[in-house]
Amino acid sequence: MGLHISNAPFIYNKDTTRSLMLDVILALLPTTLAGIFFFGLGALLHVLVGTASAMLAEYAYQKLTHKPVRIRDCSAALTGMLLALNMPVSAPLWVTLIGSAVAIVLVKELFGGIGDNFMNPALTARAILMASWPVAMTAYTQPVFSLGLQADAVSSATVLHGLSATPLQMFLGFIPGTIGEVSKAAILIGFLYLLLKGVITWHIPVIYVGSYALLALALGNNVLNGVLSGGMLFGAVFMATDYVTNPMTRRGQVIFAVGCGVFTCLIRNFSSYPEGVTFAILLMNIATPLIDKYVKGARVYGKGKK
Amino acid sequence: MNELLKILMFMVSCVLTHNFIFSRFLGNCPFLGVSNKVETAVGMGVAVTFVMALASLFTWLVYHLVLVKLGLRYLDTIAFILIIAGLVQFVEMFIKKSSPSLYKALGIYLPLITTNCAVLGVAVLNVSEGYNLLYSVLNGTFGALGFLLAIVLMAGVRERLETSDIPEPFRGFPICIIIAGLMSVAFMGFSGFGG
Amino acid sequence: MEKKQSLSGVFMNGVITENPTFRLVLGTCPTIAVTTNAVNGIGMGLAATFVLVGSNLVISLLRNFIPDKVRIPAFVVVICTFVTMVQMLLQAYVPVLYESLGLFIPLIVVNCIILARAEAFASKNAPLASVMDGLGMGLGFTAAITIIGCIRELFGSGSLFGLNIMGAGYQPMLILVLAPGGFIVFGMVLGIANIIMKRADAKKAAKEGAQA
Amino acid sequence: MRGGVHPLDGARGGKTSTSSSPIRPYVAKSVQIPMCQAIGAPSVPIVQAGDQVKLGQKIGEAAGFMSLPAHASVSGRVVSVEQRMLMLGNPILTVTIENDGRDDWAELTPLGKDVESVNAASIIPAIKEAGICGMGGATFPTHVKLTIPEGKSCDSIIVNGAECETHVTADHRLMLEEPARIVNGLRLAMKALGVKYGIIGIEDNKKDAIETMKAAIAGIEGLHVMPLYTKYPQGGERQLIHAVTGYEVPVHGLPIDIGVVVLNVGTAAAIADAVLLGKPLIERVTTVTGCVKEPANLRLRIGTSASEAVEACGGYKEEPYTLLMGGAMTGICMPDDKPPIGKGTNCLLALTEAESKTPAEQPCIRCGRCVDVCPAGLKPFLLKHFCDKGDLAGAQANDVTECIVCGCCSYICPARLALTASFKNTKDAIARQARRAK
Repeated sequence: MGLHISNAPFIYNKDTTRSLMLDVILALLPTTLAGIFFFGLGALLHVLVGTASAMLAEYAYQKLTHKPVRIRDCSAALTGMLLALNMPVSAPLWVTLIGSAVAIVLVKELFGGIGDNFMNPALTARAILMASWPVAMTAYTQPVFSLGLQADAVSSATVLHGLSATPLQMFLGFIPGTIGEVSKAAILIGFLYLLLKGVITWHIPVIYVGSYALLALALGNNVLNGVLSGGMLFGAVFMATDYVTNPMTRRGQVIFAVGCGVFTCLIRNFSSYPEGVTFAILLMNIATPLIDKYVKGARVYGKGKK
Repeated sequence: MNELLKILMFMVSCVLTHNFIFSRFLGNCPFLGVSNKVETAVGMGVAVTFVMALASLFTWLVYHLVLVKLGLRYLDTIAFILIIAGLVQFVEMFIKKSSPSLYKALGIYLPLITTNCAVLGVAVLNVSEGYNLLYSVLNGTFGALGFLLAIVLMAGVRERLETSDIPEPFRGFPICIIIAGLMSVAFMGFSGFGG
Repeated sequence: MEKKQSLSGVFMNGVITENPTFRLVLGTCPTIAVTTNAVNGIGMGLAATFVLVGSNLVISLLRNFIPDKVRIPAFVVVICTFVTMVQMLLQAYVPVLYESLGLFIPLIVVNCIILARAEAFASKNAPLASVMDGLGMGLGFTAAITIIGCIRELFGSGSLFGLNIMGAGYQPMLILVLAPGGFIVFGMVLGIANIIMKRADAKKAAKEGAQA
Repeated sequence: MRGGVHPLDGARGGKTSTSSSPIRPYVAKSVQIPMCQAIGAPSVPIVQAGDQVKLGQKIGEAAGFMSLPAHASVSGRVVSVEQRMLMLGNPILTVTIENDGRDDWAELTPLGKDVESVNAASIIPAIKEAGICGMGGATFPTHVKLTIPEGKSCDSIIVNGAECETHVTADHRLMLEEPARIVNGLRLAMKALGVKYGIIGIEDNKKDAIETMKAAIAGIEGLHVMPLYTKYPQGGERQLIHAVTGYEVPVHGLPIDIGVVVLNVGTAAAIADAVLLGKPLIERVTTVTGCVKEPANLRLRIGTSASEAVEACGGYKEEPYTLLMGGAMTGICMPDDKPPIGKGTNCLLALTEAESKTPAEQPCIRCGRCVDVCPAGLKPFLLKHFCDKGDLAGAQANDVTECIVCGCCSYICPARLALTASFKNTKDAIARQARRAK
């Protein structure tokens, strides 16, 4: 009888890298559908182009460099999707395409691929796109509710630029913004799904929004507008919770989340950008290695305490 | 009060907005060279801060009180570099005498600072921007703190990437420079801070 | 330097084998700072070349008179003199370039390439060889930062040496002429240069292997 | 306890097939008794091939303090005394005895009829003479554990009835069916050490066992039953101590450093037999489960071969891919099904290929779950880098030696990194290095 020898344990939790990525993609579906509802099929096109080009970029890179092809783990698809949801619907599709390629090749694969990137690929790509084509990236349009591919939408200021909207409008998504960020209701559905599936914990999103709200209150901002408009919730739920680029320990994650909230508020108030979510999370991504190095996790059993 | 706020904003902008590494491109050599370990990066950063603060003070004094008076403005570069070289020597001796432990920690970085272009850069900048003495020293001190921040963040990322599977031709300088680029993407968020 | 190198060998060493930017990765600050367009790149490169050639020549001539202990300060004074000359020349004849290079002209003093060549080559070699080394290193540096300048200008503003060549419909990728673009393009070019060098080495090795 | 996981989706996973099957005795046709049955020096055989031995007769003499005697677990003829490859590693001197089916007991000398009548000083020598070691799997000689070092003192004894491992129900059944043995064993150990408190810790997924044990200790002063939160590895010695006392065993220390001794329920029962009946340790309860036809809890003679135990459960249901001694979280692979049941074998688990094939490793995605679940408070993701590089000093600096090899990190890792295995190898390498240095 041939028995196999290997090492314990012999059973595993059901979650794998692929299943976790798929869970996040599933959690993104409500807000994607909301984006399509508000901005038409153009939004869908962005998502398709973003996802496909990210996967293609990863496949091409891994083939070219003779590395094992890992597109089956769905992380590239997720990156592409996140980037597309961060685009205004009126941006040209080639911008999304370049963004996906930049995210995958420059920010992720050059550093060794999945798990080795120190900044969130989708967010970094978005920041690069914003600096490169500021006009296209900030041409937000009012929701159009048409199925047309090229909605001749009216450009509009966002709430953060001074447009006024009721909290309900902002909550449901009847405001201008990027495809994925407008509908807070849909984002929260995704958040609940991720919580229930145990993919993320509540800490980062809740502490992020909470610390932002506190500081905004202290600075006399309109807190409700600040939370319900812009990319705040989308960033807090889907971007700041990216495993690879946030700290490993719970205590580190709390620091990370507070940092995100504080920087978001400071950038919104004092910089020349109206929105600060992207930069705030990227800045904390950069600080993450130091947080991991110096913020001790749980105490080693038997050390210190008797 | 208003003046105080202005000074505060100036300090913040020196650290973040006009960061020596990410937006002024000064001091790249030590930034790339001495950033493999967080501990050494901190040592370098502190040493640079020390020297830059003093250099701002002395170069300002010499420029405005000596060179301008004597009509020798065109000698500023030579004067500055000599002041910095002398200062580094002096600081080295001083630390060696007063605090051997600090010398042990910072000693090896001090000679390198003479050729750190951030130090000469801040002296030249102070003149070309027409800063008064207070602003010059603040520019030197907080600019250097910005350098410290950048080099420590960089070292953190590099330590983390030690185990990463970076493509062979990109190991070392290329990936470091790209990291710096991505970091400066994030630092763009501070543009406009402090006016 | 036991073996006497040919002058052209010294020159090519600076341009290719030990290219200061791609191989030694020295002088990174101006490489990133002034390469927003090709013209700036050439201007910076030539200014540095002038200083390199001049300082190498003078230091080589004085190499037997400078006491070892004060050689570094002495080198710096020599370099500084040439930098001040360049500064004045540029200011007088090409004020536009002088303006756009700004801070980085005086900073040539602390450009590590120049001090490194003074220390490693000029202080040990004859004047003619030192001039060739300065010329090779300087032009190698010029070539490298011009290449980076071209890439950044072409994609970042759609032009080359100021001429619009990408057509009116081209929407330039602005980030390339901003700070992050400088770092990223330099890093990428450096990596790609490494790939090319490695290929060339492998080819050379293969050829030598075939001959043997 | 910090960290931990709920393998097989919670409390009863893997255990349902045997948790309600009563202990069934099974007498082996022949037994192989290795002379190395516990941690410490091997015993020296005092029988030869051809000898007739009685049940419980001593067949190997202890070689020093840190060593145990061996006993015949059947009566019959010694077939051979020879070096034999049993598990992986070095061959072990093994006595094989053919059962004559008569179960003739050797002469037994009990110390007393009940706990009260026993002389406290003679308890520990009797435990050693009976060959008792930790029956939860560690096989550490019990008399050594009960010998309190100079300058230390013991104030409570904890009986480990947590049984947090998957699939195993042997301790559960023992608590249900023979609570009196366990309680007597605990009281004897307390008497030997002059200890006032005895606590029986049981995970709260075994409500019936908690009730039974509570009934068994009713009216006895100093004894308590403590229900524990059900989470793997609650039954790890250090985790159990923390859960019961609120104190942690110091790094590099032993439980006795904080005045605690922990005994497995099976060990406690064996102590009772040794002292009150004079019986050496010749049998134990083992859960035989997985892909066997009739999973069961068997009372097996020490030395029964795995194949015979599986036969006693109706044979394999499917071709097994791996056969484990122990549960699915910490079990050790057997090279084939010939090796015998030892004193620490609480479970034989046969797994099919689909259940136990080692998954391929993927890159770490830094999800931090390994940090969350580590009961020792380590950073497994970081440790792995040092271990993979073979950097023993780096691994030690990050406390790899505090790893209890529970398997939680590997279990939870979505990238399926073989974390636990690499820590185990590194710990072994560090131990080897230390031995060489000596």
